[in-house]
Amino acid sequence: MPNNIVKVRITEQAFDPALELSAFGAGRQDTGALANFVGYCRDMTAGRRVGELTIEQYPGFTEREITRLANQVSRELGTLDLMVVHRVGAIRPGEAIVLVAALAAHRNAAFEAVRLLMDYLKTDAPLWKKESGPDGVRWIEPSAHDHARRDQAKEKSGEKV
Amino acid sequence: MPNNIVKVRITEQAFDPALELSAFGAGRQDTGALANFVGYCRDMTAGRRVGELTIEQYPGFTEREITRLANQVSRELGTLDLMVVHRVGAIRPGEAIVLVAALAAHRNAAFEAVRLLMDYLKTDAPLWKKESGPDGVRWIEPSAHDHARRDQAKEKSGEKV
Amino acid sequence: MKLVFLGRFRELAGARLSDVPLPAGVRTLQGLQDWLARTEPDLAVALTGARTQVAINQTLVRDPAYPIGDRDEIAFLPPMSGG
Amino acid sequence: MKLVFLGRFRELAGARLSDVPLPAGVRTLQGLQDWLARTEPDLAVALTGARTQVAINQTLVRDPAYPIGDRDEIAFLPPMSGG
Repeated sequence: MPNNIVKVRITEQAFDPALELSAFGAGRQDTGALANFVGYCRDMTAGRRVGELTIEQYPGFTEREITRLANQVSRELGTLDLMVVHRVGAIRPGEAIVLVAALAAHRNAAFEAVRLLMDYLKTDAPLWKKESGPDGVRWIEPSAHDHARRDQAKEKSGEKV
Repeated sequence: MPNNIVKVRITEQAFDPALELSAFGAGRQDTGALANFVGYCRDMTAGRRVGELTIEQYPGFTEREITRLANQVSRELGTLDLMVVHRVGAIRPGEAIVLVAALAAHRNAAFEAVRLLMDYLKTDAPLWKKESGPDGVRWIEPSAHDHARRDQAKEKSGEKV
Repeated sequence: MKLVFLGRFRELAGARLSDVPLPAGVRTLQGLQDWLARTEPDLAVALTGARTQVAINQTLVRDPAYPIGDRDEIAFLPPMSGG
Repeated sequence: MKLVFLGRFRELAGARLSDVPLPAGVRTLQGLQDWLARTEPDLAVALTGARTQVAINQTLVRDPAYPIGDRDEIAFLPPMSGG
């Protein structure tokens, strides 16, 4: 895959997923499929009102680890371009937290790449989330369900990420 | 699902997926996940160079049938907003053919909705594709693989679409 | 009645069948298909593929006994391929 | 050496541990953990969760015998939750 490109960006600024996508893969004519996912900060989680979400990174390490995960997914699924934008810092409900986008020749690879990378990010991206709202402040850790999904994905892909 | 919205648009004009997405779900704070898929016209398919793709619709019927499929998927997966934009007419390599986007509370429902609707569109949307290039003109019909995927999806969802 | 041929069927049928009076004796979808087999044998063969569908007044119809009148729109749809 | 505590570990550790001289006798990751258990017992208990990971000079390390020197950056990472 000579054109296999992986871009990862960690940003403290709010970003516009549509704007990021408009530049992504622009002008390519060899790709049939773009799949992508945007995770947003919700105003309610598990019945609790969310005022603000804070995501902490480990500068340098976080970007490198996410790039490693993305490269692994790109190789496994043979995507053309693969992009991750991840917000850190203080985030308000309605704002985008993460964008994962994959270009591939066919839709299956594009879908799978986005899905697999999202599964990995949930448990293996060095990021730490804290939710604050009227009910107080709490750190969020991946659920047993997230870990199960990731382990399943790992098993299916047959490779260690 | 009181906010369950389905939008379907058939267009003869080229459309910009990023622009369509920027309006989609704008201002919502109750949704955690946006998944979407864009299918592009490729410059090569199965080793043949593509000069132009022409998609024919059955005016009225096509939009209604796609709306029916989208409503079905929206109900099954409990998406919030679900959008389909489908190009018809003469399409050049690099241009977008179809956009399917789903907003949901959680990522799994959003992913599944986009994927299931794409599977249905491949075999059940009243659209007919003709490819022309240096090797001549040919009508494209869904592959046995497309039908198998759709039947599998149908079975998994447990409902008849 | 109005006959609509989509996709490659349209190329086979051309425009000559788009608006034809209901043929004498045709009262059902099966009757119409029999009439086409007599008057347009090549087209009729193409229409008999396993994945051909028929819409009457923009509703998919599978019953060969479905009634047809002179004000109906009957469409012949080759295998669909959206997305 | 530089100690980095992320997420909820950072809140427990505060800033007092960010830059400390290598304690006498500490030569490995295990040695550092033992030292923390003696000097910061509450923090050390938090750090012993099954999903806690350690990065030395920004590389994940699992081997308790991994050597540690005074110029190293040792980070304690609670369970990660991106996406």
